[in-house]
Amino acid sequence: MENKNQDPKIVAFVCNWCTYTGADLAGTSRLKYQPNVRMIKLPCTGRIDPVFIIKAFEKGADGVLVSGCHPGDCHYNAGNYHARRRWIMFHKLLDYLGIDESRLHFSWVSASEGKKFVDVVNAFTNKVKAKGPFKKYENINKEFVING
Amino acid sequence: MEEKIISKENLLKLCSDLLKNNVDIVTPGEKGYIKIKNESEISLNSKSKHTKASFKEYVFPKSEPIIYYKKNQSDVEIIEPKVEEKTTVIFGAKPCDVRSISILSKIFNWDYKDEFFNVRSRNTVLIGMMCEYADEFCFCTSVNLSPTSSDGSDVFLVPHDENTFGVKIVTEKGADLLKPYENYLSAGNSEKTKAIEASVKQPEKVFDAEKVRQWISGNFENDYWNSIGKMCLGCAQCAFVCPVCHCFDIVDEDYNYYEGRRMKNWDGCQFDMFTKHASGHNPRDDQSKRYRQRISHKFKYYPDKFEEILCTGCGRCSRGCPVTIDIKGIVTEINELAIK
Amino acid sequence: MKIGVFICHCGENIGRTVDCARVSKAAGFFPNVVHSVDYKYMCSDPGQNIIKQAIKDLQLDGVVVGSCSPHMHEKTFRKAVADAGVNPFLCEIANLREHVSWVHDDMDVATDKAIDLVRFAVEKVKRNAPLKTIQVPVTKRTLVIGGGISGIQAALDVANAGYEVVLVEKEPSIGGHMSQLSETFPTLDCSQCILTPRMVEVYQHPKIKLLTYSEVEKVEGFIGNFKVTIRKKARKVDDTKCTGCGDCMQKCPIKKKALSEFDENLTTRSAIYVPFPQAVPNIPVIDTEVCTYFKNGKCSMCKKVCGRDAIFFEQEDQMLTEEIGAIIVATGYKLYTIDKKPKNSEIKGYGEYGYGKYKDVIDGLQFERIASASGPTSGEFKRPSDGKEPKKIVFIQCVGSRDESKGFSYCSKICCMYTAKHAMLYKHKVHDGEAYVFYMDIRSGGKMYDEFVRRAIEEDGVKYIRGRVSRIYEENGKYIVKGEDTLAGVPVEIDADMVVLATAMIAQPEASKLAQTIGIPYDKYGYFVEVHPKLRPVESSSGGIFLAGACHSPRDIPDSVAMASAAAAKAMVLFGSDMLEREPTIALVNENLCAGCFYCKKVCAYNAIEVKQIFDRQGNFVKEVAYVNSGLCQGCGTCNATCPSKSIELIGYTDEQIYAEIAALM
Amino acid sequence: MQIGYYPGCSQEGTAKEYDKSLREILKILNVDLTEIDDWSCCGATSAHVTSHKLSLALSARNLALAEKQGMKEIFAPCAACYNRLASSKTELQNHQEQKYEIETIIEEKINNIPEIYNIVNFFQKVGKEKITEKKKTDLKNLKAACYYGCLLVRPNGINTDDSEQPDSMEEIVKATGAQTVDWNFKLECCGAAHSIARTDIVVDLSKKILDDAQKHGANVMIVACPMCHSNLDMRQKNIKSKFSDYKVIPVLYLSELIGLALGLSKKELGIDTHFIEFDLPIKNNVQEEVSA
Amino acid sequence: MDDIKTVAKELLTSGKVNAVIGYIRYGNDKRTKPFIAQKPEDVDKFVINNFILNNLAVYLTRKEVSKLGKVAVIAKGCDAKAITALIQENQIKKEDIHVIGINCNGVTKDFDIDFNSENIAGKCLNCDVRTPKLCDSLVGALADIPSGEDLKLKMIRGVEAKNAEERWDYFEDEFNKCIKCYACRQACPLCYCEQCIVDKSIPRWIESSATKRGNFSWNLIRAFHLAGRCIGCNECERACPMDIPLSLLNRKMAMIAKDEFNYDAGTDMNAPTLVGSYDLKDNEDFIE
Repeated sequence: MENKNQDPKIVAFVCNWCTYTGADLAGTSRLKYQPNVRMIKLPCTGRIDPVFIIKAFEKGADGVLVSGCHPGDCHYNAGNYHARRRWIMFHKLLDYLGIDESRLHFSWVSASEGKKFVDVVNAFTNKVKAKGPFKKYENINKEFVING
Repeated sequence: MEEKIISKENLLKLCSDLLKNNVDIVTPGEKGYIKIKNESEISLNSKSKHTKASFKEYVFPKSEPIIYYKKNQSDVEIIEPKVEEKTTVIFGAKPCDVRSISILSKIFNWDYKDEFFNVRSRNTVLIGMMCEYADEFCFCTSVNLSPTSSDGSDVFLVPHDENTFGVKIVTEKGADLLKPYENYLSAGNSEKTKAIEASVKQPEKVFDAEKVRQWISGNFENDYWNSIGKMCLGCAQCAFVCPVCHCFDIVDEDYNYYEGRRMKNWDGCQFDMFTKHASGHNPRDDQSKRYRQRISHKFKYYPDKFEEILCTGCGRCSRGCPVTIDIKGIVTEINELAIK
Repeated sequence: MKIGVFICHCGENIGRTVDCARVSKAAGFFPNVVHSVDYKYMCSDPGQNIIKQAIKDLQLDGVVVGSCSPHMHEKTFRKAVADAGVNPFLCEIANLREHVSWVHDDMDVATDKAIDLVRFAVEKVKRNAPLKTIQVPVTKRTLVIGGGISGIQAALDVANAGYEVVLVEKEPSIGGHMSQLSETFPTLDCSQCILTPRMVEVYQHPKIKLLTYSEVEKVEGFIGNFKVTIRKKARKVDDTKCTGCGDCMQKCPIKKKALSEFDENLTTRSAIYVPFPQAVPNIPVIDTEVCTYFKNGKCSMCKKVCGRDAIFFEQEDQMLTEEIGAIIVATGYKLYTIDKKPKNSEIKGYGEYGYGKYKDVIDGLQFERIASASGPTSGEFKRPSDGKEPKKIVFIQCVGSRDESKGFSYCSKICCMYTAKHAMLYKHKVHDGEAYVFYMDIRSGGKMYDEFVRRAIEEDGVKYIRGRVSRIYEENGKYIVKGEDTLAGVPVEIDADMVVLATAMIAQPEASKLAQTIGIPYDKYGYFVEVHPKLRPVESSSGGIFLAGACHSPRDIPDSVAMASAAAAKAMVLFGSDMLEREPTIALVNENLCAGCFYCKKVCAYNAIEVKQIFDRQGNFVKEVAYVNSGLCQGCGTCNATCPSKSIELIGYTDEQIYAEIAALM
Repeated sequence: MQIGYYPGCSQEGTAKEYDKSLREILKILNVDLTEIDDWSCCGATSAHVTSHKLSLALSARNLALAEKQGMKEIFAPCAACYNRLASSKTELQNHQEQKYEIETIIEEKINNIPEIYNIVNFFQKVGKEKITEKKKTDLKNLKAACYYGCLLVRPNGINTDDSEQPDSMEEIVKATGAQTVDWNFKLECCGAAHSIARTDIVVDLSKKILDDAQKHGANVMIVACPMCHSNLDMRQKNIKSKFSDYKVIPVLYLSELIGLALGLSKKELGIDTHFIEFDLPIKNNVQEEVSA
Repeated sequence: MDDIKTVAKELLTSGKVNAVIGYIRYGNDKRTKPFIAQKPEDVDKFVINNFILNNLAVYLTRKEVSKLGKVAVIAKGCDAKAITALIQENQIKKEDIHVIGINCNGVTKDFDIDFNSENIAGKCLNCDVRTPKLCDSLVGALADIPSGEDLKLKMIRGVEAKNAEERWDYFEDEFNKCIKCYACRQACPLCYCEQCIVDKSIPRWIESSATKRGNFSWNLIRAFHLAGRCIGCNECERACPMDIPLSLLNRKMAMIAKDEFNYDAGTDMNAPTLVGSYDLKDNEDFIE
């Protein structure tokens, strides 16, 4: 079928200037990595609202990857610092609510770190693969699915 | 109306049998009306305080899908959900709560027949129980109900003592439910029941609903509404815990890229969003107007249309109000304004 | 909406691992997609024509191209779309090469991923708004902040190109640190001799408005259109009347109380003073902290002796506003004061070296003054404590630099050179003197630099010891310097007459405050940060603000001058056109919903959020809401993510668009 | 106030008077010390020149015991013990891998390592105002040279005080009413364990320290380490015999100085066991015992 | 307790304020309700006791109240924190309000129950603002208050001790009770948005349905939006008709803010807010 080898589903929220470009570099360097990640390009990690992550899980993501410029490298001066502060609060909240920490991964990948991008994607894909489908979230998603 | 007696022991057996026969039993519990798994959870206490929320959600769920849809390139396929036909017994509800179903039936069968509600209410058997609780927020007598009223119940229980209950079989539906379990019942003692009912302390009647209705008719712009609107925080817990508030909102939710559902969700008239138009205009743009709507709907518009007061006097809305806005007090004040 | 999808094979680059036909077929079934094709080279002229033709034939109003990275050809396709009459911002790219075909092997899997990416792009483009690039006019005036050698160079370059310059210097005179130096490495030419003419040139330049003793108070606006508020501090001297005759200074009864900043506290000055004789402008200021008149109103000697009636005690700070198009920041550096723990810093300092405790333990700038012919000793080597000629001097390099535990981890870059120069100058004058230099290693990259150091060692006999000094203490009028010679592997003790510490160059203490005022980033040390370390080294990430000199990082005079000229060139590039074009990706506030918490303002790195007051039709104040200055907004979207009610949206990356992309995840 | 106590070997041997004086003054200052049950040697210098892992394990074991016994803070009066415990703490906290390995070796889990105090930190914690409050003897004629030795504030980063130019001990000493002198060799090496094998080295090094203190006007040395004390106190006789013009100077533990301030007698503080006999220019408000 | 009446009366008679928001007794003597006094004689009904549960700061951002002009508000220490936070977030201006602080002797968990060591509200245990930090006048005297057990903290510790799966199950059950009445939001002094994100329909980030999914997102995002802002008045939890232990979220977030950033919400009206500022040294050991 169409969905061969597409599990787990992973959504990545990345910034345009570092991680997206880093992924471009992985491409130009012809580095191979696992195909599960679907990337959504944003101008800056500062643009990443925690509701994106929640929505991704609601839409059936088994893992969410968040990545942007290293501290100090932000194209917009401080977007990643603000993002980092939000993430600190957010990832601790998710952990407390019982969302397995290994399903949400934060990383800094610069435009020159094609190799790191590949490593991050592969390691995270393997981790989520090992965890299997996100059953807990699937359960709350499945309430009131088509029963007609 | 036939009357019987049942011992506590047999009552539990009855419940146990019902559960075995795949009947859902809902009963007032610590945390509201709950669906029980075991007969020992059943509530037999006529002196208990009202649960925070009513059992409304068992006939009118807080959220339910009313349509499923599937999109393809140019077309949308609609799938209608089916409500399961399954008997639910609401056991030990107070007379004020029991009354809610018949009040709600009117709106849900007025021009459009709401099948979601009707299937559920058709399959619901109401076993009411006399109420011996009355606090400062109770006012069932003022809305023409009483703690001993079996009106609306299919079966009505009156505790004779700790271990015996008088059983009034009020409707056919009630009789049908009990028929297989006749051997648990013994001959009734209506004299005792009457005596006990007579001894129950009734909340004082504090207003005349008709006077209130008339006052509201002429006082749409009265300054009185402002004094309440100022204090109200605009939360809708009052509507959500109310046994007869029935407003709902309809929203579409996508399930995935191609599929989704249309949900019917409880709504409350105290929300700013409740009447907000797509244009941005809001006819009820402050809390006074919204609170006026709440009182007017309950004590004028609904009575005008259905000859029923949209209130059972249970006092839930006031007991739980974070800023203690007391509907009983307000309507009493309106009553006084009406007399003046 | 009618969307066309165009899948590019990129020759074999995409086509080899992605079944492009399957992708275009699948995309054809997406809602709103009315046309979907694949082609060998979409970016080629025939490829672009396919898109243009489809737009015309099918009245497409949205285009998705599945091709290489948007960083590669987004502009190309947007232009093609625009040529066909559709707004260029209604074109989205799905990255099927860098993110799919080049990184995956399995054709089925890669094709599935490609289909997903195209779906994302389709969903996004459906919600794209037709946008217009923003045009902003340019004010062709430059503000230079800082009147050291970098600021002077930048100001002269811009002014000589014919554009007006406002040069702001916070001290009473321009000249900066360079004016304090004795001689400069590696040529040993006199610092003041080469600097003074340039200072005068600035002063006399018809295009330069010189504001000394002034500070930048506020910067509003954006590239090409800054409005700058400058505080002209009260000199208490009317600069229109003063002729700089110096009578006031001669007669000022306060001679000993104030330490001379210019002489690095080695001498004193009067209460009314010019920092140094060659100061530009040669107009004194009154130090109101020490002046008796300002303390108790008793003396007014200067006023009495002034023939021009230029003393003006009542003078107050003046606020000036200037319309500016480009800003060059050249605020320079400071020397690390090592005697005490700097405020608000984790730097521990070097108490064990006794700076501040022992008079003859001095820093590099103090040594410059002693070595300078115009300095307190007229260039003769005399030690501060007793005026005797030091026969043995120990120089210690890297005090505070390259030392993470006690100072800063960076290299201050110039100390190796100036220490060699110091030792050399000393040896040239005191032939029987001994000069020791403790160093970590010698960093003398630069034209004729290493030769210079070698000369100090080989010709002038300066003794270099590779090692660190652990402690300095006084014993019988000598300073016992204890250290280690790591090459010999032995501890050393030197009984020196004088010790010179090459302390770290650090950012100006007020640098971070200034950075916040003008809205440019700074690093953890307080140095300003460039946009790109390689390719855009003199631009700050705020448009129209450029960096020059040691405010960016430790650097020497030639580097500073080069950077200043580069910054000047950048400003002039900006002035080359009358209008500026900017990307329309900016934030927009929904004023109805905005609750005015101003979290957006708090997180905005560009001061782009302003407070706007909303009034009803009767003119009653309703509320305060956020307002985005489109000239300043750079489009990062941090405000959008921070806004709890989503009342501010980043155009081009709206919540709706991102939601649609997430929802398109199957 | 209750604090865990890690006495270390010298408190029960060569530095008995240190221990004794501490216990006496803590009675007055109302501080209870709870000795870590089953503590073992900190490893001192011998361990870490032998094996880094051994030195960590020895300290880790003591820290784990303290944690297991519910101690949030522990006090190690000996500068060497303090140095070992505090350095190990930093290392265990910052190197997870190292920590796991050590946990396996000592068969104990380490989670929340207690706060570790040296004698100066300890009195900072107790509060110098408490000392001033209970002061009975006037020590203003004492001019103390505070000698930190090489271990008390090092390595850089484990202690709040400056590792090159410390002044925390001076603060405590001032609280007793004594004066302090500014001098050069607060951190200089006394020769330490060479005391027996190479007495000649120790004599030279110690003399430099003692001379500099006296040159800067000190009439008493204050130390915070049993090793320093033994070298500076015991070896003064050797110094005297080698340099005839050398003038001896009393060497007191910080705890002894505080004891004197609190009105305790020399005997109560164990000062009578020192090698250098001396009289101090102090006035005691309570009657000095005749025997002292 | 004449004090409060004197102060309030003086404020109204002198015209310094147009209204005073305070508490009056209602029903039995174990209940009060908020009341807005606009005439000097109205303040005679004011009471201060152990049943003044409401955080009146919530009224300061209501447009029905802001219409009244300058108002005075009675504030317990915790309520004053909310006012501080509102000033920090530009919702009110210090000069537009008059805070009548009260020396607070603790309140009950809920109405209709006695005030004693069992029923004392959790927030009152170890309270460090019994005398409000921010106030223009101060009334009442401090007295000893009963000590009690901090049950909510115990619950938080209990949840923390569970593993991820158990935590999820626990919160799923709790959130499942939610009926989306938004009483938590409306009772919260810091929920002042013109339009809540849950009411935003394009796009609908948080589903307004009271389904498991909608409830989970709502409660999660609500806790997140209050992160570093919640001042712990606990009004949300009290208002919740379904008894969802919301303080388990809000308080936990406050604990995280304290641990991570040493940040206490509502303590300094000039301080930068937690979100909205950053430190170069923010902990990032969870980021690879």
